[in-house]
Amino acid sequence: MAWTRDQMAARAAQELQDGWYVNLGIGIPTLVSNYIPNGIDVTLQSENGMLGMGPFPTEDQIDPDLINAGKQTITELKRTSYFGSDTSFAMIRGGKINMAILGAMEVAENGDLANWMIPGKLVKGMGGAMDLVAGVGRVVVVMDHANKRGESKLLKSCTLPLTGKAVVHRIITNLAVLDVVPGGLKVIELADNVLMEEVHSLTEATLV
Amino acid sequence: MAWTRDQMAARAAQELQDGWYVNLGIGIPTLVSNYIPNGIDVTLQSENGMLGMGPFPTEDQIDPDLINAGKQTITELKRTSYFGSDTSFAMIRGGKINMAILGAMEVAENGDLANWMIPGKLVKGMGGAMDLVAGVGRVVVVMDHANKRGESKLLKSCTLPLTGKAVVHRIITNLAVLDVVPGGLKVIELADNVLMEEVHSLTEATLV
Amino acid sequence: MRKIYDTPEEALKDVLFDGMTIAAGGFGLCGIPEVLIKAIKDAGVKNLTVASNNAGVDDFGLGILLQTKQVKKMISSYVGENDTFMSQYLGGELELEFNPQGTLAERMRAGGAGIPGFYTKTGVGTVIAEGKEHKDFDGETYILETGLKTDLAIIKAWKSDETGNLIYRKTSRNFNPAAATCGKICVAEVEEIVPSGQLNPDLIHTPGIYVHRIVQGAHEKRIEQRTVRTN
Amino acid sequence: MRKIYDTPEEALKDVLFDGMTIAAGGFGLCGIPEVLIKAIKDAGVKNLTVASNNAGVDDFGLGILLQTKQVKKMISSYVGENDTFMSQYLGGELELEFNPQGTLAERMRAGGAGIPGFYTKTGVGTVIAEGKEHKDFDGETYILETGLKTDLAIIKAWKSDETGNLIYRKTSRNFNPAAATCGKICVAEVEEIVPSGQLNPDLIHTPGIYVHRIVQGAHEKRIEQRTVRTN
Repeated sequence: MAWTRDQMAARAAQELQDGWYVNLGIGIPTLVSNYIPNGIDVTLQSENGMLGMGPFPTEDQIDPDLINAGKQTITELKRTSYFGSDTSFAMIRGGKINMAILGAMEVAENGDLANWMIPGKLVKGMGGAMDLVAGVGRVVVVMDHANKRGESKLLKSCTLPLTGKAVVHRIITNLAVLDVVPGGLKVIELADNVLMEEVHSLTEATLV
Repeated sequence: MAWTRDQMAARAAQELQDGWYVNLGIGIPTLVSNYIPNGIDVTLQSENGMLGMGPFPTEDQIDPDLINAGKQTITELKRTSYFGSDTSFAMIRGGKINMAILGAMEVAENGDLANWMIPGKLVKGMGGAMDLVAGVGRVVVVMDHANKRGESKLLKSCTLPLTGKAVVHRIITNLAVLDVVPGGLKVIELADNVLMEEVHSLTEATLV
Repeated sequence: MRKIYDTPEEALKDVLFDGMTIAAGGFGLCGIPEVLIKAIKDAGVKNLTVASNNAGVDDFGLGILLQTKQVKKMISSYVGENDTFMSQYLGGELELEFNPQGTLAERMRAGGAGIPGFYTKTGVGTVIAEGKEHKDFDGETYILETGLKTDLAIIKAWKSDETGNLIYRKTSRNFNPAAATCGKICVAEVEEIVPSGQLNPDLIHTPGIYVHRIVQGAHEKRIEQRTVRTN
Repeated sequence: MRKIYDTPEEALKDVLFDGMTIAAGGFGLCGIPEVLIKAIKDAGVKNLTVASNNAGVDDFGLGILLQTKQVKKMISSYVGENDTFMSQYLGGELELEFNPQGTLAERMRAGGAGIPGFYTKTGVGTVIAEGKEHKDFDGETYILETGLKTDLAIIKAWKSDETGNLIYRKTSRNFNPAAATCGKICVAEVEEIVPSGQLNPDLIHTPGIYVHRIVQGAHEKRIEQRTVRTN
């Protein structure tokens, strides 16, 4: 059975390592913070200028000066530090963030990522996504394996404008976990009771 | 009569304008801070990471964590801010410092400056001098008009390795104040009782 | 040299003109120079090019300058949450230059730091790289981005002293320190002006040298996504 | 992940090797990682390339690594006040690469910020520009300087919390924040380690992400030019 959003987030949380600094994108990646394994100490970065992002505030803790990159009100922790956007992206671009977990529209078998623009539709902008995929040590994508019309989102090459070229290391879909390896994508894990044939039939990218 | 070191510093202090941020070099330029005119509010930058440099400390105020770019112990003021060297030179390179007052070994008639290296002698390094002359809004040099052998230090072209090319705006010597203008140097002021002939005889650079 | 001005109008006097470029701090609606934006609206200057990570919402922040069609071009990384923007952009009334968020922040810092160009891996292989110089360093390809300098910077800080030393509060810092450096003139709006000597010199975020004018203002500080937990 | 080490030897364990590159904070003898420098001396690693604004004095700071001839090359802006340096340099035992002070600081910041190259006006028309790419922006000529990345950064801060958030004191900050960013590993020596939550998060100079190991040390803090006024 395909993983739910929360199961995908829980699986993504298994990617975290003790002591890591991690940036979580909007959507399912945000849920990852609910599933950080015991004994794993992770510091969350918010690219608008914060390390050590805490949970959402209670009603009386809300502070308009304290938001995350999704513009949601949040809280700070004991370890928190604040800094400007130039410093925030200096650490992103400089490879100081160990991992980014991001959503995607399409991933290609060479690791190309498209997640910011659909031509002809409203264009909102790439925000910090291009910087993150170019700079962060390890890029993990969490996404549905196929779109609502049943078309694969894991492609031989992306059809949408790219966010980054050959930047994705691992993909966690509702069906499987796949690594970008020489020659294509490699299934390293299947969701509970999902069959390899199902993954094959919903994957346009070369599986190796 | 030629100006003394203190008279040169006092003359250089007349260059300061209200509200300016200024970097003073080692030697005579340091003395300029003793002659800041009344009503002129100037903030001194020390390129090791300080704006708002105060006077030398009294014995009980000495703090090893508080030095100027000449590595002398100093004090802070109410307006003081500290920052790192990268920020310090960002403001220097970015043209935020209104004026630098520096010493020199040689100045050429096109504004070339040499003040960091004598080939064959011990080489200590340029420190922040190249950044200052390249970045600061206005560069004023305070120097003796001639060396101890009576040879002019205001030259047609510098013989020593340059600190910067065409960077000097004004020169204050023990004999005169000269501006770098198209075609050469222009005497705009003579020291008390110094004659123009004396300046001419001790200036190799073209006087216009 | 007194840097403190009584009203935002006075603080912007003689620095506004049609066709000018403005860098603005803020991320979303957090830490935006809301008071100065209103004053720019009232001044009515037109054909503005504004470098700001976002474009506000329809009726707050930079959005109010879009409503009055004072903005010719935005340089931004993300312009969602703004219908006025979208309709003007799709109608060809508004130019838009997308910069990746980190590239925009670094362009502002570089512009203020005397660095006319720098190389970055961000955007290589994407539309962002088109037409830009590519260069290899240690076997990796980077693109050249330019430092950004503007006629004016408008920023929001928490506290200022009388000499313009600024401190920001939490994530309202965001683009403000970088934007402060890249304007020929920087005007800062703050929540409180304190006497010099009240701010710890070790803890100044933006030294006063970057700040030409200061005005104290009343800030609405609107929240874009009010997200709470229940326990 | 515990970042705190009990001794400088432990803090440097497994990160030192012959031929490595090291970035060091400090200006003159102010804010230098004196404790870690001593530990590197004791470790005896050789053929070091050290990027540091200055080279210490004969018997203090980086000077003690020169005395033991552990340094192959210095990247510095000013190396006066050090006879050992001069005799080794003039004797051909020590390589020296002069960088203008601001270029050195920016190279460290760039190396840590994923910027492999940037353009600057500093040094144009001087020996510093020889062999470097020149490029014009808006009619002015600039030279290309490269980001600096090192195997190790050693820095000195005033206080650290348990997660490596650092604050510096007065002008002992200098090159430390930039150097911290450009090392693959950054080891910080501090005067005091405080529990997390004791430092104001708005006032962190170097966020803990840059700091891999922390050691508390006893600092001599030698003064190079003791200058006083009498009144």
